[in-house]
Amino acid sequence: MNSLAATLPQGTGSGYVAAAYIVFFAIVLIYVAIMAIRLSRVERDVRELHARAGQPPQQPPQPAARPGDVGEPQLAEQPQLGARPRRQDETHGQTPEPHTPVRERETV
Amino acid sequence: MTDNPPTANDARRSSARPPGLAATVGALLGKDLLVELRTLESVPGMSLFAVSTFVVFHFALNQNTVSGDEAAGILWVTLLFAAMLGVNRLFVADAEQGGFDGFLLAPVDRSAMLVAKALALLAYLIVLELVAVPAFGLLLLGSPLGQALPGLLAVLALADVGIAVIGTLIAALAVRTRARDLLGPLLALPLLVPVVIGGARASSPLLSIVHPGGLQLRWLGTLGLYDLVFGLIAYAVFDFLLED
Amino acid sequence: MIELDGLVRRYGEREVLSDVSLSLAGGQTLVVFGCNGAGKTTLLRVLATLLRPHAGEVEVLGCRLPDDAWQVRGRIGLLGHEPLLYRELTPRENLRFHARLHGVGTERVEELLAAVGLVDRAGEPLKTLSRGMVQRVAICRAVLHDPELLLLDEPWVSLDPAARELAWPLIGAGTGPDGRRTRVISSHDPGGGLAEADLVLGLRGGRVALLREAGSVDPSEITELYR
Amino acid sequence: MPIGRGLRTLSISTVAAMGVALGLVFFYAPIEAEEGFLQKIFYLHVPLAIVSLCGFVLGGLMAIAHLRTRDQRWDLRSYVTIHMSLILGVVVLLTGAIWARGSWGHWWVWSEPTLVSFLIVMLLYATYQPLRFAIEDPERQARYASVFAITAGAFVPMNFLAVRLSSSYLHPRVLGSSSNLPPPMALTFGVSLGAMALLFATLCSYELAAKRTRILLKSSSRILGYR
Repeated sequence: MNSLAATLPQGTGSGYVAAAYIVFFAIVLIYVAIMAIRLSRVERDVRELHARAGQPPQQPPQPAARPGDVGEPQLAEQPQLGARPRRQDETHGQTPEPHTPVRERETV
Repeated sequence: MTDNPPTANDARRSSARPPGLAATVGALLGKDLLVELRTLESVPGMSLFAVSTFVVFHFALNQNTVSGDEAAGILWVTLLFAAMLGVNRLFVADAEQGGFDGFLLAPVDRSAMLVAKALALLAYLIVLELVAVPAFGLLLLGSPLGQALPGLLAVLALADVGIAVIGTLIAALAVRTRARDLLGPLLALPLLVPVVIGGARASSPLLSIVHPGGLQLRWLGTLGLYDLVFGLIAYAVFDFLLED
Repeated sequence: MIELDGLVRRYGEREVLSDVSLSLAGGQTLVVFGCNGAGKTTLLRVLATLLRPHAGEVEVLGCRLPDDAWQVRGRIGLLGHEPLLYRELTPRENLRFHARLHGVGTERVEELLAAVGLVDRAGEPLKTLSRGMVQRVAICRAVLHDPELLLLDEPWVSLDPAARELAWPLIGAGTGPDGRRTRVISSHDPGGGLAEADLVLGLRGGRVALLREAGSVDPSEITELYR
Repeated sequence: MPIGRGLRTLSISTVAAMGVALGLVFFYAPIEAEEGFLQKIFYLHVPLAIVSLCGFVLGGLMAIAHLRTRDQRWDLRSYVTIHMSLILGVVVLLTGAIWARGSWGHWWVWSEPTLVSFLIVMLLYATYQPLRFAIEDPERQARYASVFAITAGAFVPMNFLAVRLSSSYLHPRVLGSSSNLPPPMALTFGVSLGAMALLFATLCSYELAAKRTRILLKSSSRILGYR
């Protein structure tokens, strides 16, 4: 900031004015950039969901998707099966509900 | 092994009625003071911390005596930080040993917890000041403490109420979080800036050698307003910290 | 005494209890089975008014939760995993504190201390007592105000047989006001507690997996819950 | 839950208002006699400060709505409002420092009570997010955050009062009051304030839409059985 202010004409204070407005727009832009990164993450998740929606659902509590939704075959070709067996473990294994919050009791 | 299982008779049942606010506050406060007397976890630590801080200030500032703004500043910073120690410990026993649940199961007004804990903290602060203020007078203060004392007591009383109220609210807010030791002071210090402003500005002329002055009412007014506003707010929101 | 209809309690988005419905008459004992994390403790804490139900109808002792929770507080006793006692205080001080909160006289404290055989140790800080003794004090705390509904969360865990025998007259069947205390007991031990039950509830993943009169429940069905 | 409804109108009007405001600031508003061109920072710094402080107070009001209704959406709104006020608050502090440097040659001046108060408020609100992240139970997180937001919202005016009282002398130039501005400056200031308020509203609804989308996405994954 110092160097920025120094490069601009001092007498009128225009350097400071420019710096202030630049700071303002820079921070708003940084915010927008962060939101863009987050948006791309959301997009990736939606794609993943979309790809999975094409597969016949394992244990659908609700209808998973309409059959017409299969689009994006290049993504659907590689179904992330990693999550499926884990789900089976969850429902039929020793511990039906591994995520149950023991925490809840402790923290209350 | 047991002959007569003690079941309560009807007479006792009818006599068992929910205690009022004052009785509940009394029970909670008595319990807190008893625990503190037994463990001596808060008050001795706070007092010792305050005296040590005065010594640190002596060396850090390289001054044998202070007065005026400087004296007021040192006194209030020390008291505030010492109070933080008490705030951090205030609800720990209740959170860790399940006293919250025990209290929540009882048919009592939940605001009693706020009142009792604020009174307990107030008691800790008073004991702290009984040690710290004379120690300050002995160790650092350039002007005679005696003449400043009546005014100082009024300022301390008003500021203590504010610290006790905000300290209790913040302690309850922080105690059931991770990193509560850090969050407590981080939350409480900015919130207590008005108390420091009021307390330090009001006591500065009292502790001054060059321009000794009396008590300025506007600072007492500020402190009083602060106590009132945050007392009401704490009363309104405290219940939400207890329920689940 | 207890009426649940579609009780739901969530932790964040996930349902810890989903659609739990049951009805328990006064004076009866409900034993809740299920492995760790099946929702037993949550159910007991909802009944104790410590957790708000998120959906469904909950009626305890004729009062709807959470709206009328203040009316049932003081008529419920809870014996949980934690004793809810202060370690620095003695059994007598702890119980007197709770007695004051419940508006109960101090003679009741002495009576209970005698009943669980702790008169000798009643003046020593709780932290110097053994786990079993602390549990006995916790039992006294739970029944101090002679609650109409007693909620016991795995009550046998830290009690040896002698202590059980001492505690039995306080929390066993047929105690309480008019000998008609309603009880809800949770157990994560397939063997324990069935003899106590009038009604058996089996929870699996927060859902009702078994709900029948105790007489018609075969122990193997309970063992099945823990698989 | 309408996602992003009105976001387009809001965005367009924000851009338009911003353009008009900048045009007025640099081409319409007269150069101030004492400070010269430097005074243009006024049209950025002060409206932002006002909007940011109003956001903090608004967050507190939304928190009241959350505690009264137990509707988690109010907590989300309160969270987003405070979050956005914090971001704009950083700009306020930076532009304030730049202005102070240009005007007095120091990056920070304690004689400017508004700026000092603002710093204290920012220090307080900086703990809002750490507080949220330190609580795991989502429901309690929302409740505790609301308690904080209400307390802090009331603290904002209280703090300004105390700090203003404490500044012993009147600072040389009005850095917060727009009362005796000449009409062209007042107009510019008003338009700037409107533009900043619109910007704030846009960013808030943008963030809110993003947050809701992520929540929806998460719960869709859960409903479909992928998580």
